[in-house]
Amino acid sequence: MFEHFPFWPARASTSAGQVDALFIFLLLLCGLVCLAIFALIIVFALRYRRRAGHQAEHIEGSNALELTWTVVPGCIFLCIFVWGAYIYFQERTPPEGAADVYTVAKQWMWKFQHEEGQREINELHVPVGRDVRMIMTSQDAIHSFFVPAFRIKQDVLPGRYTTAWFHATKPGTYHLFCAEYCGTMHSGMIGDIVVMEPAQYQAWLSGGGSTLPLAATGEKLFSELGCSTCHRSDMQGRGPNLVGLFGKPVLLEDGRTMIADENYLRECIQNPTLRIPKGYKPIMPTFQGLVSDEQLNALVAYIKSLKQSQPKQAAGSSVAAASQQPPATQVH
Amino acid sequence: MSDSSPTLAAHQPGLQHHFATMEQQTDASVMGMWVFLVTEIMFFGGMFVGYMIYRYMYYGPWLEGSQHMDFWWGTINTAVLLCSSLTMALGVRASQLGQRRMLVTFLLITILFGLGFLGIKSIEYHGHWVDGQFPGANFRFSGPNPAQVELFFSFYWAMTGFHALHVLIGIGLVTYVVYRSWKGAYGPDYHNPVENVGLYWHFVDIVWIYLYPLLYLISHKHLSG
Amino acid sequence: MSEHIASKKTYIVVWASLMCLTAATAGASYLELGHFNIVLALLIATCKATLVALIFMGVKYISQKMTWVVIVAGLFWLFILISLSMTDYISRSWR
Amino acid sequence: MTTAAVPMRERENYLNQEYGIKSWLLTTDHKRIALLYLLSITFFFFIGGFFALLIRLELLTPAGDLVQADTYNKLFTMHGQVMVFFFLIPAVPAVLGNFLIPIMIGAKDLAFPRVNLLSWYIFILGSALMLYTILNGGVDTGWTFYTPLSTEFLTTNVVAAAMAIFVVGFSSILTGLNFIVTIHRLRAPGMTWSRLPLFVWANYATSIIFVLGTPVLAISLALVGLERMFHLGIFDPRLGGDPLLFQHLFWFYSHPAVYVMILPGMGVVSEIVACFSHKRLFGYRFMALALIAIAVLGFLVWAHHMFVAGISLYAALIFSFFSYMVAIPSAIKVFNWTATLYKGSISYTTPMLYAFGFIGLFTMGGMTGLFVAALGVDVHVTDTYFIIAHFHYIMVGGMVMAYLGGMHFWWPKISGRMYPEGWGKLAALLIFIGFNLTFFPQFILGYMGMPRRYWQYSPEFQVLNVLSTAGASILAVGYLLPMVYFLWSMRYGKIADDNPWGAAGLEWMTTSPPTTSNFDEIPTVTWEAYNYDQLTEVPVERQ
Repeated sequence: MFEHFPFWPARASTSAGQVDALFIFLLLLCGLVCLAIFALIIVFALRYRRRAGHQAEHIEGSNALELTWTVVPGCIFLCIFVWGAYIYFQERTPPEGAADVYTVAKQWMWKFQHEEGQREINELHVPVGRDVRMIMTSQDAIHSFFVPAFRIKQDVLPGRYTTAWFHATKPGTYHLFCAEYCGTMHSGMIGDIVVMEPAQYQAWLSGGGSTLPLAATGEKLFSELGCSTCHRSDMQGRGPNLVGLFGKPVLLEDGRTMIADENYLRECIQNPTLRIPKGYKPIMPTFQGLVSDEQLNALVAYIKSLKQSQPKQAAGSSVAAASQQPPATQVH
Repeated sequence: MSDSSPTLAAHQPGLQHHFATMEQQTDASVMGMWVFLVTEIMFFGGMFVGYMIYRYMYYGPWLEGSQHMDFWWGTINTAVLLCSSLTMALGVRASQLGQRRMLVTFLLITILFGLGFLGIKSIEYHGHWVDGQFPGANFRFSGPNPAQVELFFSFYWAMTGFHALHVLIGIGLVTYVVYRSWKGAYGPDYHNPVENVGLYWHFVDIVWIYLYPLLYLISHKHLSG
Repeated sequence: MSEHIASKKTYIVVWASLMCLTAATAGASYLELGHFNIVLALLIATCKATLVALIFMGVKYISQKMTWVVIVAGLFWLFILISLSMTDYISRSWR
Repeated sequence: MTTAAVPMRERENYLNQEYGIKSWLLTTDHKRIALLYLLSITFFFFIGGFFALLIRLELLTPAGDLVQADTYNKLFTMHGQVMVFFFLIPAVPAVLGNFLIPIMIGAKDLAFPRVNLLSWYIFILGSALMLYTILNGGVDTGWTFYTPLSTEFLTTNVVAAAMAIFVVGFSSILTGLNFIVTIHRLRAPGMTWSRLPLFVWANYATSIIFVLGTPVLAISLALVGLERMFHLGIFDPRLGGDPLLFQHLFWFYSHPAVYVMILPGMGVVSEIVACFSHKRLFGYRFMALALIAIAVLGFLVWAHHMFVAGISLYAALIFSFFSYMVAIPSAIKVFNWTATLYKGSISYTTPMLYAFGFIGLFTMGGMTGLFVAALGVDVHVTDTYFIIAHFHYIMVGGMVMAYLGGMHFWWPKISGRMYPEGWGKLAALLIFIGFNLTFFPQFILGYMGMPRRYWQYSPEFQVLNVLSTAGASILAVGYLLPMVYFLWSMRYGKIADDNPWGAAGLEWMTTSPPTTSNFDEIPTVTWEAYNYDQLTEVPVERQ
């Protein structure tokens, strides 16, 4: 009965089940209470209808009853709050080692950049059973990445990264909507999330032409824009050493410490003199306007890929190896 | 609460038909004025919240922007407004005692101080305008992170602009009260409009008391950059 | 009217102290207190504001308690707006 | 108690005391100002309703084939702005509140009659600006004006719309100020706080929100205007401005504004339920405290509109917790209304049908509020049609039902005439059915994932949208009926005596319609609120 007249979208991610569980619990709880109240109203309205010989009894009220229907709903609400907060906590903490997909939302289209270098517009191919983390920013107004089948939604803000993650469990093609009003074709800013078996996904990946991995593009940009002159990985340059920086707390000039997440990296590239690490001078020029959002994603991906574990000289080779193929320059 | 004496007192000047006694009417209008001032607190409060948040996020540019303020003009302006509050308070006192000439002179001095404040403000605005510190196309700033400094100036212009507008409205109200008191409308038993205009004026002064340190005096630490 | 009328001397004394406080806050900006700069500045400004409110605006002599409640409510709501908004901005870098 | 129904022409009342345009446009009588407000908001109600019908017609088909995308965006924006700021917020406070509060507390008029007239003129100025916005090509920012869309990427009359709402905000600030001072200072001797009717308590709580919340909306819209006109880039992301700051400032007012819309409705329903159960309200003190609690707690919850907007995780937890705290007083009120019916003597007049409708629909609206306050579920349903259904259940199912119930309940007092009972019941039934058919399918649409403000949607949502549009047409007919028979009753309605319902309250002890100064001499109140045990019951056949 439910196929052609469904009451909720397909459950295609790990969190979909939990959200639906809470939703159904609330549906039953509130449905029962509503029906109870409607029944009471109808029964009272009929039983105590105004008729000759029937007098209204004057009841002042009863503090005990008032107390119960203050405390009891209070406790129930607390439980619902905790359950909802638990699910939200999970949705806002992406698991380690999730595959990053950099997203740029533009007035009325979605642009995705996979770590392996693939670029897609309004379509996102993801493998089943892998955690996928969306690192999203907008080039103009506020948009919102909404996949009903995964029960996730996250506004995409200009000038900042926002992240959302999901773990697809069922292959298929699912709707992608923009949920925050963003102008004329807000309703046209839709797309598809294509969840594929891992084998198919690999075939799709390799079939898409030999594109440079995002980190490699980032590395090329890193040297082209002259970042490597100050940010040296081998010795102490004028800029801080970026190897292993990602995820570590950074002590700033004004005494505050910030965790070097994507937003910190983005801010340092665009407004460098705003967050000066301790002991460095504000001499880095701003790259706002010089670097497009896609290039910014590539740079951030590259800096994130500089892991402390790789010995220094190997750092260059592992990335260099991948870029042996003819570097298709995508700098635009 | 309202001890309305059934026999209506002699119809005092200014007592409105739906109030039982003059005291009930005065209490009502003073309370009404304070409720209005609370709406003004929340009106300026919105900008103060924005200021606090951006100051927390961009302390450096805020420091940079604040050092482009003219320290001395700001301090003189604060003094001017405090003096105008003094003369307004003395004016209200004079109306309570029924001294019509003192009331008119004090209120005129208050208007002069108000105009003085606006004069100094326009000198500052002209200075900032010429230095290209009005946000928008012709914003010029040589120091580090010009974008956030432009944000600071947006707040400076918005907050001091709304405050100056309120000072202007205040001057208009005081002139109206001067005109009415020159005609002898206010005496010991009916001087409520003077009191309310006084409350409004003091409130506008209090807003400046907060604006002055927040915009002008962030700190005089010599910037390293 | 039963209203209390302050003496001229009170007003002059209050005015003088306000001027001194202005000088104090202007001077304090030269001190090197880092984050305490704003705390001190707001403290002095609040003292000046209470002085103006109590004496110049006659809040001290107001008989109706309700007006006190209105004033305190206004300030408390401003505090709600500032503090709850700041919870978002302060904890944004934690998660 | 009820004097003989002297034909209205002999007796002098606020309507026939003086005639002519000047007597209406320069009146300081709170009753006439209430009627002026009644005309203005009814005018805007039908403009907003017209936009709503166009939206529903467009959504009949998945493709955008009735109007262009821009026009559709303007339709839902102006539907929102006109309905929220020009009908829902002023409706009960400015019409029923203005008319009844002075009479209910035994005063001759509001504390500041001229400020009351000024508030109406400010409303008219705001209306002129809004009409200019509509006629000059409309505005398509959404009623929420989110930046940076509204400040940088739109070329429609954003500044004009922002100024219209900025101005009309001051009209409600002045009304709120007037009510607070009146209720504090002008109560008749003996009318202590515990004897105040709950309608007065409700408008007092609403005025708290008017006074403490509306200015923040004024400043946020003023800053949007300044940013568009003078590039004061306060919300401009290129300058490091945070778009969320606007959302914080906007929702700081706009969430309490939804309580502004529902609290007066609760006051009206309390009066109607008590009168037609001919019984004292259950737990009067808790009902009054619940109203104040909703108004105060309503200021702590605003960011539950922003759970996915990018606020920090911990802020979301705090606001979700407070959102559950504010749900408790609403629950208390629903339980108390239901308990009032117990052992009452209930008659099914039109106002009582509206009250039943209100309790039912407000309960469903409030319950779905629990869904969207739960963080996990809100991530899925926010910005979808679930939210549209939730707030329409409270605003249309709750507030408009209560407003119509109040209009029917006090119509004898306002016009001195009785409305036709049969038509009244028919209209109530039509509205109840049309409403549920319009908005219940939208809950399902929302959970299915249909985003809000969509001009074209995926085909699988069409069936529910067609149902919703069908419901909307029934609702429209339901709303037209009262306007017709209210006007009809002004001329041909049965002459109403002073207390046709046998209701408690000072307003039922003056003549209907009352004289300009309400009472010949101020009454002294010696009885408790809702003293129905001392009032004679009006038998069913006489209603």
